[in-house]
Amino acid sequence: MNTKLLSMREAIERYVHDGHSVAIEGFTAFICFAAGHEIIRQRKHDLTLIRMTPDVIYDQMVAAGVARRLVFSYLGNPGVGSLNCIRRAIEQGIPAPLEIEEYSHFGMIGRYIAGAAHLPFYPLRSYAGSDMPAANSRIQFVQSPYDGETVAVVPPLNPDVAILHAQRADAAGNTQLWGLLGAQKEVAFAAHKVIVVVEEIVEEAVIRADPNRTIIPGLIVDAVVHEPFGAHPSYAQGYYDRDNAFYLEWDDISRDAERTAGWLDEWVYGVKDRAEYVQKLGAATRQRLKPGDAWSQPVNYGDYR
Amino acid sequence: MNTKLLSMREAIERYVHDGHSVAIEGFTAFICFAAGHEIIRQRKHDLTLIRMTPDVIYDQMVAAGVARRLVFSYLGNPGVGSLNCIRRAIEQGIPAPLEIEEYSHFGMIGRYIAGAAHLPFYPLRSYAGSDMPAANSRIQFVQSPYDGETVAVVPPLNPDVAILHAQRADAAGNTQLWGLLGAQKEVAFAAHKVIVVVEEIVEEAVIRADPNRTIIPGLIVDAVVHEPFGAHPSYAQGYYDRDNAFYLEWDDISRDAERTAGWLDEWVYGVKDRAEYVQKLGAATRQRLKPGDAWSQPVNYGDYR
Amino acid sequence: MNTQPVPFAASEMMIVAAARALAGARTVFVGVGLPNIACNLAQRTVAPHLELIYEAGVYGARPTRLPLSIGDPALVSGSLSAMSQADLFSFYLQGGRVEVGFLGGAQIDRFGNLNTTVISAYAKPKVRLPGSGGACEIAIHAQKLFYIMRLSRRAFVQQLDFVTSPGFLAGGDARERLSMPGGGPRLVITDKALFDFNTPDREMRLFSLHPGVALEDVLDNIGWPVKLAQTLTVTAPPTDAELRCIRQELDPAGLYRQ
Amino acid sequence: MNTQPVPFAASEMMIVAAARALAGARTVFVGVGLPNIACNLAQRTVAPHLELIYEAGVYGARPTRLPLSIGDPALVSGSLSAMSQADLFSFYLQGGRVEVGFLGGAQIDRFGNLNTTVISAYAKPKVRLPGSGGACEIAIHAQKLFYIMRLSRRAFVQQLDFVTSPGFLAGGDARERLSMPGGGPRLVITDKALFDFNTPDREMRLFSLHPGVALEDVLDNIGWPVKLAQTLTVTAPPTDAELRCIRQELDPAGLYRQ
Repeated sequence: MNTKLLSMREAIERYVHDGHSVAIEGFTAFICFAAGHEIIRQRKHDLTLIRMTPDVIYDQMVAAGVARRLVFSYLGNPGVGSLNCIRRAIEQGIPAPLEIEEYSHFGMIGRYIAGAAHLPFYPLRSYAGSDMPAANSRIQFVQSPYDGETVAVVPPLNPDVAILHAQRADAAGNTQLWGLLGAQKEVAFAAHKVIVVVEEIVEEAVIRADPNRTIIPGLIVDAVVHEPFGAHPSYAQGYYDRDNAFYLEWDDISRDAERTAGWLDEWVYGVKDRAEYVQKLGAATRQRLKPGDAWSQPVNYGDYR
Repeated sequence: MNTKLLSMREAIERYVHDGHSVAIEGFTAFICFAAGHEIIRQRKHDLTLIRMTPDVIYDQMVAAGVARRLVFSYLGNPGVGSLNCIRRAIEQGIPAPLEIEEYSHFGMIGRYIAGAAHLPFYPLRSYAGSDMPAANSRIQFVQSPYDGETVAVVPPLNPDVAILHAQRADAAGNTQLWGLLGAQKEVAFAAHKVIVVVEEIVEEAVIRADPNRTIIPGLIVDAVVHEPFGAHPSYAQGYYDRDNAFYLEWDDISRDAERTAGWLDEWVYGVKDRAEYVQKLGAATRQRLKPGDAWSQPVNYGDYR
Repeated sequence: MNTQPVPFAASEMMIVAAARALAGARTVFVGVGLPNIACNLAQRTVAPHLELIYEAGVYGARPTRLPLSIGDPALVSGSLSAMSQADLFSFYLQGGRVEVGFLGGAQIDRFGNLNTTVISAYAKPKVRLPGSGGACEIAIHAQKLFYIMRLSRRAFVQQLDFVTSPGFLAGGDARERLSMPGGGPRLVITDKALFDFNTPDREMRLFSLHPGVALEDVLDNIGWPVKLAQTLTVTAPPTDAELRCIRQELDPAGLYRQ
Repeated sequence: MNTQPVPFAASEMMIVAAARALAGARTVFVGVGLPNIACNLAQRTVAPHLELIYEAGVYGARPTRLPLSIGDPALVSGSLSAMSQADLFSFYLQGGRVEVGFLGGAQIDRFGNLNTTVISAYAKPKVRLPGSGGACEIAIHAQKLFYIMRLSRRAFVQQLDFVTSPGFLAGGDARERLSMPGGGPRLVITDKALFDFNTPDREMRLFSLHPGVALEDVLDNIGWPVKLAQTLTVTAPPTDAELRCIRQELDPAGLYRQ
């Protein structure tokens, strides 16, 4: 079997280039901060950052100056408040102006589906009566040939690179995910290149023992990165909890551009990779974020001969 | 918790009425023959039968005279040959003429999705250059507002009743399915009434221990029928194999209208319910169709407090 | 029985009013914050069959702790179904399976239209807000729309800076004319009073003052001359049982007791 | 080494020719019958990285037995991914991830258009055939289209009764003008000969006769004056290894040896 295992540094070097459109997806869960930090360390620039919820990871990346443009549907620090760095960029052009392209959640999901399924548009019943179409001319409307009814449509979105975090994959990139599935599958199929980042590398036999859990097939995966704790302060279901304390702390840090820079110096530029970050985080934090067990029951697929 | 448990007789009496459109779905797998036979026994008539692959079950139902119309995408006995009874109805009007409405597989799937998602149409890149749109005016084309490209569309399909077989559900109808997922989820959400038929009734806790496996939520389920071996001669992954010998035998029986009637007399009208059918089938057949074990590994969802 | 009224916070009154409005409801699309705790309270009181739906892709959540974000892992573990967000938005929300949706935002107008996008001009915002998220679709598809917002002149405005999510638009049958599947705004729950839209032109109408709140205090905090119901009621204060449930079971840390 | 040629059935020649045409392929959309066994043979010989995709919703099948239907449970157990058919058709097939698609049918014309729907008029059919299934989409989306059909005048016809699945339509650039994503017909594998479409107008062209088959026997079984390649080759007969693999591993019951 062809192994696609790369270090995060290699994967970002090889697949993320200046000017690229990059989607690090994951709805609250499975947000690959490890990849975002490596992109910052490699000082990529002029990226178009794509995410339904830019979250703290894109707040950090925008503060670090890697982004030129942001495509999104909800610009908040979930459960906390604002994304202060992104607001500074949009409201005051600090550190640089940031172009934005904005949808609703379902609009973003529809764009991913259209991109993944090679459709010229995705129809959805949304945007009627909203000012969003006026703010974004990519949101259009078409008439149904059946009843003449009008329905909104959004165009396909095909990121240059998608980076998806999950619990496990084999070395060929067959990836299994449980918990919040988000739009991980759709964005993976929509992207030109796919980097999968996982908590564990498993034998192909583990994947084949439960094929209904495979959300992303190795067929569309270009690189597999083994990065335990790679989603912190976001989380991987069953492996660790969301670090809410950090999300609250970030709200405070990020209000000030200098403190933000200081945080990036210490936690991104100041560590050489995720392993060092995890070590710096410390055993106490990792222990605090460890959940109890809640195992599913195995199911029988049957051996047919 | 509200139990929705009914016997098959009660479920069909309560939810399937003459003139209804009925979808017994399941692609090769999970085809609920038990429900089809009960519909025949209750001598329902003027039904519109909806299935991607009408399969032997609709061949039997058409022979028994319950159907007025057939909506489908592939009219074959999978791996064997023709559906002889349906061919007799279409080609010779025996026992009665059968109206047909025909799509490709993706067209049927698209109709279910549009029905489930309350969309006025579903777009797909199909039918270009085919004579199918000429044979079915419901297949239309629309222009993309982005590049002027033309794409096919199909209208929503909302069956009066959908009957879906699966491995297990709780008494409220939260249903888990593994193996070939087919279009079970889509047709369930598209239908006005949903009857779920399962091999096992389980505690709600079993469902809640693996929420990613829940394909059909109790929210949209009207009746839950516990009917072990209810898909025979089709199959339920991990529980029993497809009875290929019967599929071959049916090809022979069904070539002759009288032999077909004889089979229906013996195996449908001649038994009072599925339990009697299974008993008549015999232990040797059930043993022949029993697969070996192939268990998935459990996964940890984590206990978060 | 001791009938001495227990003191309560304004946010507790909001939670309780929201929970009561869910009486008998079967499904609710839950947001973070107050709606989340209100739905959990309703499940334990007036709506035992209520199933919680989260835009993160969860149906039938049974969180073992108060979820701190809309995608808390405790929403998944022990839920009835966890699915892709495509399925959630397509089959649950757009499919018409959501009975009540909760929304809140920076600005609301008299017809229940909501702004969660920007203060001032879109292209040159004074304050950039989060934007729609799922709000626009919730507003269009939920059978009933409940708002939870603190009352203030900055929020209850004559003219929105941006319409993110449609309420009754220009009022009357404007919503129906756009064939919107959902029923539109039904209730506005604030820290001072309750409002409905039971007027011919679907304009917001004050119908209940919370205990101890003066009418003027409400009127002063609304940027237009708000309509009044023929009879103004006083909202029943939170019961001991409701407060006990909030304080002991749902929010023992007191995060929502300000 | 014994070089005595082993006798083989025409269907075995078809299976072997199909398998060889898959050399180096990465993904194939597999139908039941001959294509299925050909793909399994290719996996064991010329295309070790070939992954099998089934319209039933399976990617990376590793069947422990010869699947007797397109939805055999042995296709699921041990596969890399089992998914909804919506995902299969949307993301794999329409998404352009299928390299080779196999089709067969009742009638084919010189431009590789296929009829699997009816003999005679659609509204009053003499013979009602299965219809499209996934064939129309496979024909449109697969990067390359391979046909497997027995040669006969009833099948290779001047004029189809119904176009179920488009090949090169009226020939030339007709397919491109409809912006079809897939590359169209590439190869026709029959029990007597092989055909390609390497002509300026994309018309079917005989390029290889199976061992022992006379040119006239081929020409007599085609309903139009078929074009010939400049040099006709003779198809290399099945090797011992290929036959051993078919007979001992893939089809020990001899279902495909007629």
